[in-house]
Amino acid sequence: MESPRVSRYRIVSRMEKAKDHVELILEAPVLARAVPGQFVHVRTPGTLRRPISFSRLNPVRGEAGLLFQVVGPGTAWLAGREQGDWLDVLGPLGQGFPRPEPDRPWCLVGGGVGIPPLYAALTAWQNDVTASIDAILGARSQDYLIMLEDFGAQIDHPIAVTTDDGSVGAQGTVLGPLAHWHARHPTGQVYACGPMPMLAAVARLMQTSGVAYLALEQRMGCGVGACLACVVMANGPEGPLWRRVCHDGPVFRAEELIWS
Amino acid sequence: MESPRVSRYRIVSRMEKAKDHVELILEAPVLARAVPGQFVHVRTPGTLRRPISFSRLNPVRGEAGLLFQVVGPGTAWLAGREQGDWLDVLGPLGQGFPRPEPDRPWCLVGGGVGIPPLYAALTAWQNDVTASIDAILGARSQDYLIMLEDFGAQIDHPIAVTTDDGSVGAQGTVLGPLAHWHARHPTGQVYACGPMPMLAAVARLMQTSGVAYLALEQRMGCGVGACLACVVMANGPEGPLWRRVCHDGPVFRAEELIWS
Amino acid sequence: MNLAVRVGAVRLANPIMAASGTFGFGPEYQGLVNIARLGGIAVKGVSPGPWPGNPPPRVWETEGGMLNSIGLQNPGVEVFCREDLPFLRTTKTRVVVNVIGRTIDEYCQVVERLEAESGIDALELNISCPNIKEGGMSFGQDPEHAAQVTRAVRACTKRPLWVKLSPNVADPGAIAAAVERVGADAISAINTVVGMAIDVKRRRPALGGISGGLSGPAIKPIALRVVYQVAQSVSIPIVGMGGIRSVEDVVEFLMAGASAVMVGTATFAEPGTMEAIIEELPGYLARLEVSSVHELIGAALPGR
Amino acid sequence: MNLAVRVGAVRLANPIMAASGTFGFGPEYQGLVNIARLGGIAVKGVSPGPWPGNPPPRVWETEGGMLNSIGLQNPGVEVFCREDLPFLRTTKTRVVVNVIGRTIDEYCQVVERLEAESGIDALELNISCPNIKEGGMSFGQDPEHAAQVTRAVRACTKRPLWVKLSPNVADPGAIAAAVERVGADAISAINTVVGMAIDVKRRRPALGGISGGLSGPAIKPIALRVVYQVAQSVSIPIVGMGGIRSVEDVVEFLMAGASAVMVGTATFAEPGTMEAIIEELPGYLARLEVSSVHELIGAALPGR
Ligand SMILES: Cc1cc2nc3c(=O)[nH]c(=O)nc-3n(C[C@H](O)[C@H](O)[C@H](O)COP(=O)(O)OP(=O)(O)OC[C@H]3O[C@@H](n4cnc5c(N)ncnc54)[C@H](O)[C@@H]3O)c2cc1C
Ligand SMILES: Cc1cc2nc3c(=O)[nH]c(=O)nc-3n(C[C@H](O)[C@H](O)[C@H](O)COP(=O)(O)OP(=O)(O)OC[C@H]3O[C@@H](n4cnc5c(N)ncnc54)[C@H](O)[C@@H]3O)c2cc1C
Ligand SMILES: Cc1cc2nc3c(=O)[nH]c(=O)nc-3n(C[C@H](O)[C@H](O)[C@H](O)COP(=O)(O)O)c2cc1C
Ligand SMILES: Cc1cc2nc3c(=O)[nH]c(=O)nc-3n(C[C@H](O)[C@H](O)[C@H](O)COP(=O)(O)O)c2cc1C
Ligand code: FES
Ligand code: FES
Repeated sequence: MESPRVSRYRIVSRMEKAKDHVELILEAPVLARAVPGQFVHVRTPGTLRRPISFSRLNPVRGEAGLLFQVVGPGTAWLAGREQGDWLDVLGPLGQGFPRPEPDRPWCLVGGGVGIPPLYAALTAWQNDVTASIDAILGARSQDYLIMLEDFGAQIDHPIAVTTDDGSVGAQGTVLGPLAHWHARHPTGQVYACGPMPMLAAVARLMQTSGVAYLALEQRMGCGVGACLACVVMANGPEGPLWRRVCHDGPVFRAEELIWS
Repeated sequence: MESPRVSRYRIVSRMEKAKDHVELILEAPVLARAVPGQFVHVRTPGTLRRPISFSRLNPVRGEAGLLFQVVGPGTAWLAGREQGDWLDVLGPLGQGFPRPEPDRPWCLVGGGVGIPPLYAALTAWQNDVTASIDAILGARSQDYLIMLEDFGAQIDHPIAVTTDDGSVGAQGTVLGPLAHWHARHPTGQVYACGPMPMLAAVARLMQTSGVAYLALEQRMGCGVGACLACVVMANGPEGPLWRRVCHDGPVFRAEELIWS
Repeated sequence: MNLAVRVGAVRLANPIMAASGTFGFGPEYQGLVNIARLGGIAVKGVSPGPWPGNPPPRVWETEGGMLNSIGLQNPGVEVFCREDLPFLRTTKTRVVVNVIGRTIDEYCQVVERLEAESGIDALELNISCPNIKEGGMSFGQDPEHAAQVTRAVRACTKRPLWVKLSPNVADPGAIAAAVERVGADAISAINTVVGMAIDVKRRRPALGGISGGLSGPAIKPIALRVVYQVAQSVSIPIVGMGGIRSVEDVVEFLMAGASAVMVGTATFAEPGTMEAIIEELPGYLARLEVSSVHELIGAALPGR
Repeated sequence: MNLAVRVGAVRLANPIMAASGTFGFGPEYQGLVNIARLGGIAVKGVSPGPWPGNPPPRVWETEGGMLNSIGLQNPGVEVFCREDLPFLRTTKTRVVVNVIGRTIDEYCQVVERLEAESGIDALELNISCPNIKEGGMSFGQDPEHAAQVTRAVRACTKRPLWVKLSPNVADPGAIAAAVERVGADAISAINTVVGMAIDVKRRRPALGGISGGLSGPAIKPIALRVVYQVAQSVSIPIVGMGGIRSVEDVVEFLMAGASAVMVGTATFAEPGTMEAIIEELPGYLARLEVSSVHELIGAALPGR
C-alpha cells in the first residue's frame, strides 16, 4: 500500500459533471496506485484540509480523479481550479474497499457524491468478478445525478437510477432497487457510499444475509488518525467503541457499525 | 471637496518604480479630483483596509495613482494586482495639503514612500507658485529611491538627493539639504512626508521661521474618524489632545504637533 | 417579511445595530452608511469627564481579527451632550449610549447627566472593556461587582438598561444572572477578548496600550458560546455581537439566543456590511422557511 | 546557530514541540513528520481508565481557527503504557505525557502508574481542557484548585511537572503563580479557548459536544497575552502555544516570555509545519542578529 505523503499534483483536466459537481483529474502516479475507497485530504484556504475520495484511479496513465459537490467555501475554491493548476494533497489515506469476492454477485450502491468511489471500485475490479455486477445510483434530481454515463460505459445492462423527485429513473431512494436486488442475490456483496441515513438503511437491509461494505463520511481534523475527530461508533471486543473514519475507515463492514 | 465613497476602480497601468515599490494607476474620475495629501483606504485580504496616499492626480484624464512599498501581506497582495484588475477603494479621505502660497519659496521634502504625495502636490500646484520650487528626496539607498525622474520632468533645476549609504546623491538624510535650503529661504514653505523621525526633525528645523506642513502616518482602523485608532498628540486650546490622522490629517502644520 | 424585534421595551425596525466604539458618535460614517436603515447604533463609551485613552499604535491586525487599545478615549458626558447628542437626535434610528466609569459613582454621574437629555433609547453599561486598568474591567469580572454597579445605575434611571459583558471570565452566565436580578433589561455580549501582539522588529508589544481587545471573525465562536450560555441563565433579551459580517453570522447569533445583534469590526473594512445584511435578511429567512426574525431567536437552545 | 533550550531540567534540541491532542501518541504522523527533528512531542491526554470522549461531529472550522470537542477520548494509562510507550521510547525526542483526571485522585493515579515507566521526559498536567464537565476544567479556573491538584501530583513524582493553563479565566498569572508555589517546574500556555458554532441548517450547535475548544491562528493574540502575563508572574519557564504556524509566530512567543513552544492545529493542514520552522529558525535568528534562541526569551517583557 502506498504510504501517505504531502505533495503537489497538476490538474490535467477539469470537468463539470452535473450542477455544482466538478471532477478534477490529477497527474499523480503515486495516488493512482491507491485502493478505491481511500481518499485524500486536499489543501484549500482555511484551517483544515478537505477529504475527497478517489473517483477514478488509473495506474497505467498515472492519473487519479476527485469528484466533488460544491457545498461550501472549500469545495467552491476547488471548483475554481483550472487545468494546469496544482493541488496540494495529503494522501492516499485510510482503508479502501476490499477486493470483491469473484464469485459473489456484486452490487454498487451510490447516493449523490457517494457515487464516485464506487466508480473507482468498479473499474478496478470488474474484471476480477465473474458473478453478476449491478449498480444502483441515486440523486436528489436529474440535475444532480453524476457518473451515470461512466457506469454505463462499463456495465452492459441497465443501471438502476432513483431520484427523490422522479425527474429521472424511479422516484424514491436506492433502497427500493437494492431490496429487489438483495431478494434475487441474498448472498451478494454490496459496496455502498452516500448519506448516513442511506447507509444505515443499507446496513439494515443486509443484516439478514450477504455482506455490505460502507464508505463513511465524518468531519475530519488531521486525516491520519492523530486527532480523534472523525469517529463513528463501532462494535468492539468489549462493547461499543469509537473508530476513526480516516484511519480505520472510511470503509467499514456494515455489521461493524452501530447506528444511533 | 469630494466626499468619500466605497467604489471599485480599474487599474489602467502598473509600474515597478524601484525595488519593492509598485505604482498602480486607477481609472477613477472622482478620486482624481482629490486634494494632494489625501489618501484612500484600500481593501486587501484580511481584517482592515490599507491606507495609501495619492501619488498622482490627473483630473483631466480622470486618473489617480497609488505608489507603495511592499512591507507586508497587504502591500504584497496589492503588488500582485495587474492592469485590468479592479481595486475596492474607500476615499478620498482626510485633509490634504493646503494650496501653497504663490510667492513663498516652496520646498518638497520626501523620505522613502513619503515621496509620492509630494509629487501629487507638485503637479497640482507648481503653476500657482511664482517663487522658487525645490525638491529634496531621500531613500535608504539607490535601489529604493523613487520618482526622481518624475520630479525631474517637472523641476528644471537639480533635485537634491540623499541616501543613507551614499549610493546615490549625498550620504545622509534630507535634513542636510533642507537646512541649507532653509538658511537661504528662511520664510519658505515646506511640504514634507516620510518617516516620523524625519518629520520630527523637519518640524524642529522649521521652528525658527517659515512654515511646514507634514503628512503623517499612523495605524488605522476605520479611516473615517470613527474608531479613534490613528491618533497623534497635538496642541489644543486647553493643552495637549489627540487628533485623528485619518480625519483631522494626515496633513498637519508642524507647530500643531507634539513630538515625544 | 417581519424584521422588527424587541429588546425589552426597545423596538428595533430590524435586529442589526452598530457596535459601540466602531461607529463613533454617529456622523463619522455619514454618506457611507444610511443610519436610518439600521436597527440602532451604540455610540462610543462616554465617561463623566474626558478620558485620554492609550498611546498609539492603537490597532493591530491579527489572523481573522484585530486588536485595539483605544483605551476608551472620549470627551466626557458634557461635551457628548452638547456636541454629539443633537446630531443623534436627528437620526431616525435607536440610539444606545455606552456608559463607562472608573467607579460606581462615575457610572452614576454619566447616567444622571443623561437623564435630562432626550433622544436616548437605551443605556449600555460597559463593565467589560479590557483597556482600562482602574476598574472598568474588574466590574465585569465577578457577579457581585457587576451587580453592584448595575444596581446603583438602576437606581438613577428608568431608561432601558443593557449590561455589556466581558468574555474574559470563566462563567459569563453567572454575571448575566446577577445583573438580571438587580434590574438589567438586557445583556450585550460580547466585548472584546483580551489579547496582545508582539512587534518582532521592535521586540516590543505592538500596541501602545501593551495588551488590547481582540475583535472580528476570530472571536465569533467565543461570542456565540457566551450568548448561548447567557441565554440559558437569564430571561431578559440578549444583544449578541463578536465577529459578525454576514447574514449567516447573524442567524447563528439569533439561534444561539440573541434577540438582536451588533456589527463592529466588519464595518471598518466594509462600511456597507450592516445595510447588506439588512438587505439579505428577508431572503435568507424565507429560505429557512420562517416568517419573522422572532421565530429564530433561541432556536438552537436545548429543548427547542 | 544554537537552537537548544531548556525547560527547567529538560533540555530540548530546539524549541519546537508538538502540542498535546494534535499529534496522537506519536506514530500517526510517521512518514509525514520526522519526529527525531522535533524538540519534543506532547501526547494526547491520558486518564486512569479509558475515556469515551464526545459524540461527533468533533471538529468545526471557524475563521482563522477551528473548534474541537474531542472530549479527551483516550484508552487510559494502562493501555497507554502497554501499547504507546514502547514506540515513544524509540523516538529520539523529548516525550511529554499530558495527564488528565476528573479528581485529584485520578490525576495522581495516572502519574503514579507512569512512575514505573521509562521514556517520559516530563508530565504536562492538563487542568484546563474545556471539553470535560466533571472537573478537568474547574481545576484550572481558580488558583486554589490549581494549586491543590499540582501539590498532590508533585508529591507523587520527581519528574519535571508542567502545568497547562486554561485561557478561560480572568487572571492566568495568579493561577501560574499558585502552581509555581507548590512545585510546578514549568507552565504550558494555552489550552483551547471555549467557543461554539451553530449549524444553521440543522438549527443546532454544530459540535456533538455542544461547546468546544477554539484553536489556531485566531487565538494567537489571546495566547501571547497569557504568556506575557504569566512571564511576569512566575520565574519558572513557559512553554507557549496557540495558533503558531510560522517562525515569526515562534519568535513572538519567545519574546513574550516562552522558553519553548508547541504547534498544534497548524500540523493538520501542513504536517511539515514544525520541521519547516526548525529549518527556518537559524536564518531568522541571524537576521534578528542574535546567536541563540535564548537571547530572545522574554525580550519584549517590561524592563528588557
Ligand atoms: C472520507 C471522505 C470522503 C469524501 N469524499 C467526497 C467526495 O468524493 N466528493 C464530495 O463531494 N465530498 C466528499 N466528502 C465530503 C467533503 O469532504 C465535504 O463536502 C467538504 O469537505 C466540504 O467542504 P466545504 O468547505 O466546501 O464545506 P463546509 O461545509 O463549509 O466545510 C466546513 C468543514 O466541514 C467539513 N465537512 C463539510 N461537509 C462534510 C462532509 N460531508 N463530510 C466530512 N466533512 C465535511 C469540511 O471538511 C470542513 O472542515 C468526503 C468526506 C469524507 C470524510
Ligand atoms: C495616511 C497614510 C498614507 C500612506 N501612504 C502610503 C503610500 O503612499 N505608500 C506606501 O507605501 N505606504 C503608505 N502608507 C503606509 C501603508 O499604509 C502601510 O505600509 C501598509 O498599510 C502596510 O500594509 P501591509 O499589510 O503590507 O503591512 P503590515 O505591516 O503587515 O500591516 C499590518 C497593519 O499595520 C498597518 N500598517 C503597517 N505599516 C503602516 C504604516 N507605515 N502606516 C500606517 N499603518 C501601517 C497596516 O495598515 C495594517 O493594518 C500610508 C499610511 C498612512 C496612514
Ligand atoms: C476600535 C474598537 C473600539 C471599541 N470601543 C468600545 C467601547 O467604547 N465600548 C464598548 O462597550 N465596546 C467597544 N468595543 C467593542 C465592540 O463594541 C464589540 O463589542 C466588539 O468589537 C465585538 O464585535 P466585533 O467583532 O463585531 O467588532 C470596541 C471595539 C473596537 C474594535
Ligand atoms: C483536536 C485537538 C485536541 C486537543 N487535545 C488536547 C489534549 O488532549 N490535552 C491538552 O492539554 N490539550 C489538547 N489540545 C490543545 C492543544 O494542545 C493546544 O493547547 C491548543 O490547540 C492551542 O494550540 P494550537 O492553536 O497550535 O492548536 C487539543 C487541541 C486540538 C485542536
Ligand atoms: S481526522 Fe484526525 S483522527 Fe481522523
Ligand atoms: S482610523 Fe479610525 S479614527 Fe482614524
